[in-house]
Amino acid sequence: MSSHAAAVTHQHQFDDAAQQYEASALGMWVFLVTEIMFFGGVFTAYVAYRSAYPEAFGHASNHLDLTWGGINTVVLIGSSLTMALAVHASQIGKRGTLVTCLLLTMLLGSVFLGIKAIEYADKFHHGLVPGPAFHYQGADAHQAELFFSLYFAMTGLHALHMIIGLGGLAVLVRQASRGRFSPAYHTPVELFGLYWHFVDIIWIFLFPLLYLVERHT
Amino acid sequence: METVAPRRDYLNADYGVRSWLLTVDHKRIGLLYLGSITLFFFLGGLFALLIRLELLTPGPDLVSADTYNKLFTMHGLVMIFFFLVPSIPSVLGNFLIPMMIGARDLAFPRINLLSWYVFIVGALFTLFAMVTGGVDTGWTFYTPFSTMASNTNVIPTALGVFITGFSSILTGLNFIVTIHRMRAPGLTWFRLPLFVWAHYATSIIMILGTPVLAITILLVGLERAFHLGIFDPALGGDPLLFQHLFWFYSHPAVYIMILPSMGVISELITCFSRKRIFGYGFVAASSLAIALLGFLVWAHHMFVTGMSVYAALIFSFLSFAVAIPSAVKVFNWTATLYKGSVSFEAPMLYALGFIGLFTIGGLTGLFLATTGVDIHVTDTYFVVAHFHYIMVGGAIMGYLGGLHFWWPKISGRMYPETLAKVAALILFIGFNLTFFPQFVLGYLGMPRRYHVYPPEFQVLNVMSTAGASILGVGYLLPMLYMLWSLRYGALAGANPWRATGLEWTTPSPPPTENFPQTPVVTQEAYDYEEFPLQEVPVV
Amino acid sequence: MLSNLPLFPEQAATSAQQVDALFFFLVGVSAFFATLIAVLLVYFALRYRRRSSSDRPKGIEGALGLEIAWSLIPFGLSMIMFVWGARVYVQLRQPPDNATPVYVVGKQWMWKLQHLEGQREINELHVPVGRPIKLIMTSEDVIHSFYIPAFRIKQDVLPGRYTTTWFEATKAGTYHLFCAEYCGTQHAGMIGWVTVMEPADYEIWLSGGLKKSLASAGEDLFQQLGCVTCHRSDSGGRGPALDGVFGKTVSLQNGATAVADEGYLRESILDPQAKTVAGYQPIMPTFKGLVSEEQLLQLIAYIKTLGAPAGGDGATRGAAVPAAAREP
Amino acid sequence: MSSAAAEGHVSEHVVSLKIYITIFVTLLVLTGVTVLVATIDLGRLNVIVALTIAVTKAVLVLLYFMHLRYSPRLTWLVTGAAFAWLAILIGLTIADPLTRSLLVH
Repeated sequence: MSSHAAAVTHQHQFDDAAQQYEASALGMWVFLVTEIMFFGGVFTAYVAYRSAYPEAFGHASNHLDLTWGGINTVVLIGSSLTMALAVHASQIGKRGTLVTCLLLTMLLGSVFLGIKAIEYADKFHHGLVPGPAFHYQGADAHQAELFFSLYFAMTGLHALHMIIGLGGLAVLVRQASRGRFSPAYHTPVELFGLYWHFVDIIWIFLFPLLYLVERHT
Repeated sequence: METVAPRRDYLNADYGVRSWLLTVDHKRIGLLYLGSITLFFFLGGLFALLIRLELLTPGPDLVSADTYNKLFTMHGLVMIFFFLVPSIPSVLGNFLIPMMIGARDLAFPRINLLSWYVFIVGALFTLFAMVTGGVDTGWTFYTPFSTMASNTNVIPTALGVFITGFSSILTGLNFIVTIHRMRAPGLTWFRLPLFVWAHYATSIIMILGTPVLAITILLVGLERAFHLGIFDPALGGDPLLFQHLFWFYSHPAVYIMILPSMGVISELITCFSRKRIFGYGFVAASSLAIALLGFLVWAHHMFVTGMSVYAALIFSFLSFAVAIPSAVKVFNWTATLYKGSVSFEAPMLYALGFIGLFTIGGLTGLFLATTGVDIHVTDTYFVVAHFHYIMVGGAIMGYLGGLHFWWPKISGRMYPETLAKVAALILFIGFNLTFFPQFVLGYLGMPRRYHVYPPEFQVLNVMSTAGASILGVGYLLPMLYMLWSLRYGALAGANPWRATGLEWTTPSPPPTENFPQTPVVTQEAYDYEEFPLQEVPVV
Repeated sequence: MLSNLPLFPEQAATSAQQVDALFFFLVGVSAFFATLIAVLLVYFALRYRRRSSSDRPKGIEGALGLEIAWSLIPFGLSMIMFVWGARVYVQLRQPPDNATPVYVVGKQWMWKLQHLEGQREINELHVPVGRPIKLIMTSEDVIHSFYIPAFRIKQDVLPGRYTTTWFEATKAGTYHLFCAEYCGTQHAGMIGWVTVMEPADYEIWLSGGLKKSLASAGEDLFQQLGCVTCHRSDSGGRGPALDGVFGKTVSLQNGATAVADEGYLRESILDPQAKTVAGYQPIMPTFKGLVSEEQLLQLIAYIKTLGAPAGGDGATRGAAVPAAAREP
Repeated sequence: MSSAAAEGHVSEHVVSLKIYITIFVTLLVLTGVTVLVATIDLGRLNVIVALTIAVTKAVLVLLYFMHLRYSPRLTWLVTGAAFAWLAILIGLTIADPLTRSLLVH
């Protein structure tokens, strides 16, 4: 038995560390299922309204900034890569690489939120925030307001998940730098990775659905 | 067999408020839930009482129209989100699932405690909304009434429901992982008690349905708070979209309430006829079938909304399909009695009552699935009667039956048997007197959520109110004698019913770790043939 | 006391007969199964009650044949219910072509009804026996539901959309009209009466008072709002001519087509750019906020009369021809 | 690796760095493609292409970044159930508005 093995404790309700790991992993996947259904509600609203008002959605979508959206997609995919590398580092026990990768993921996540904030500010500035101040130049202003309601609901929920993710990353960085993780025990890193990639997947759908409608016109 | 020196069990393992509020023991958390939902049950019951009193006469005499609207809204909210949805899963499921599968606890004990705190926080939001003026949207929150017209506390209530939803999600998640990963050696899927199967199916619904309610309610809150216009008809929003999203959860939620009850009934019927369940595989599979099909039928709540005729017919067809697994269960329970050795202890009376009332509730559901008849009876007292037969006659009868059955395990004491039988009888009579007249009222055309009504409906309403007062007594009794039994009840012993199932192999009340050592299962469930009554030691 | 205890609602429309027949079938099937279960439960419970604690009943695993039987037989019965119910439902949802329209606007907490001939009612509806009546309904605020128990019809009334239902009364009398979808404080007060009259009485009622027909009220609006300056019948206007447009399929700018029904006309007045007709500029201003729901219905009633041949066929279009001309 | 790892997670799979980088590059390329395609008028195909690319990207992230490819069958089942129920939610909901104006004969 190496010194690592002694560190692999398990909670009293489990028979061994393997059972604990399997239960935790299953728990995380089941949690992600609830997240999919949670976002599923707004996606349903989106599908219903886009199929009802395709042109209005096309026009409204052209008010979003494709450049920022594109950059953000790349940033988020990059953060998924650094997160995957963090899991990899934890699996092979490279503490320094693990901390670096987690910090990089945090950095990229913050860049994403920063860009999102710029975009939001721009929408406020141009009166594209739903409500009494909504001021939209163009046809189908009402349906465009519907589009922007969905835009803010979907990206807002997504950004909220990013913020929660950044909090999780901060905890992981702290634990990792204290040497909590080893090749034998790094379940939190791995399961958090699942969450982070899930948030990435949501964006992978949000990007074409919100930014790329009728871009050819 | 009780010794003089008090045995260590989960109740006396530790003392003080902290030991309860910070406990991670699934049994203690089950009791925390028991206490909280009992409070909510009587709060919701109080609202019901006021509703029934107002409806005693056709005119507006006891409360104002606004107050009445808030009363039925809060009755629905409290009973559904703060009593029925958590009832059996969070109390009996929490207490029993680890013991039934031979585990020391649920997979995630701290998440289990968290789910109770989340429940309480959600409940406090809702209570806050109630004491600061109440809410009048109906528990259904239909837009655009909830988003644009109502002047009441919609946002805090919506937040309360939203938060409580996460409690349900966490419970479901915990059960699924526990049932998959924590079963004792030898306990294969087809040796699981049907109670566990039912909770597995229930958990699936909690996991897949509740998040959709959460987002829908959140969008309503955002629309009120920030004018996000997702359901706003003025922007071209579809008011029916809200209803689709709402019922995607809220129809399967009915199965969250009734499936655990069905699980309880399977345990009771077998134990009190000393016989293996008839068609184990079919009863188990029907739980899963209900969970699956239950997600495909929601728009039968919407046949008169102006939804697509085609879609209505699809949903009607699927609604009939979900009736079959329910029927299969009823037939199998009935067949279990055949050539059994049937006795009539109080839990069995609840179980028999359940089958009767659930059968009526289920059959009247067919009327609502039939599009042509639904047009007339939807949104009338016919619907009110139907879902009370399912949710009160079904779910609550099952809950009380289960509570009586496992009370000796939970408390270590027996409740007074005669009183319990009397209570079961009072409940059965009171229930039918309350709700059967409402079927007639509904077909006559009395709409639901009416504070005043035409005088020709009065006699039936008086019958209903009279029944409700009997029902109220029936619910107070068990609470009183169960509290009494905590101190004065006879000691129960490990297995007073001489039932099969791992939970009965450990002392009552069980020790904190449930079993001295992990049990190994070698038998099928309900192996009563190998476990006859006669060897019962006199307690 | 029993005289105060009604057990069954009055049947006053063709729809009520259809629904009730199906209802009785359902009651029959339900009663059979409820009795079957009850009898079996009681019989088994008594016949196999525990006689001694030494009873050792044999376990019975189950029986596949039984399981299949009690799955398939109920399923078969439920399919009869489904098909029968669907036939009734489809019929109740789709008004016949020759139905006379009555326009309904629901608002918190009253029903406002307009007849083609110009009669306007609040919380009351007068209709003749034996003529199919089509209700075209919308709401000014929240969702309501138009419910006449004696006819067994109910239809939600939605803001921003038209929904329809129809009935053919069979018996003169006065019947309850309820709002069946919870709509706020006075939901229970949003009630009224439907008076079914013999045709001759109905004609007398109709001719009472000098009313401007719905279509001619719409025509006035058409002038006042300036619609006429663009929608000229000589096709030279900036907007499409509206003669005979109702019920036609029109080509839209985006290449799609739309049927010019009530819903389309409503949308085109309130939200002109949503579905602009091909060949025209999207220059029409919105009339949202300028016309009420009732005025909208008047405009639509007028547009329906445009270009419709006078007499018989006009009635099917809902034109405002004299009532007498519509008697079969 | 020592017995510790064996005692820890038996089912866990270490994915090579090369695969991670390949997936990352593929995701970037697909992002570029989806932006480019969006600027070409393909009529209805635009939506289909955009969603196909998004689904492909999501599947790549699931399989490799989230290790689904190396996960037990139960994880596949759980993931599959999520997407099946999402399809039920979206499909049956919009079945209503999409067929609302149709009549039954």
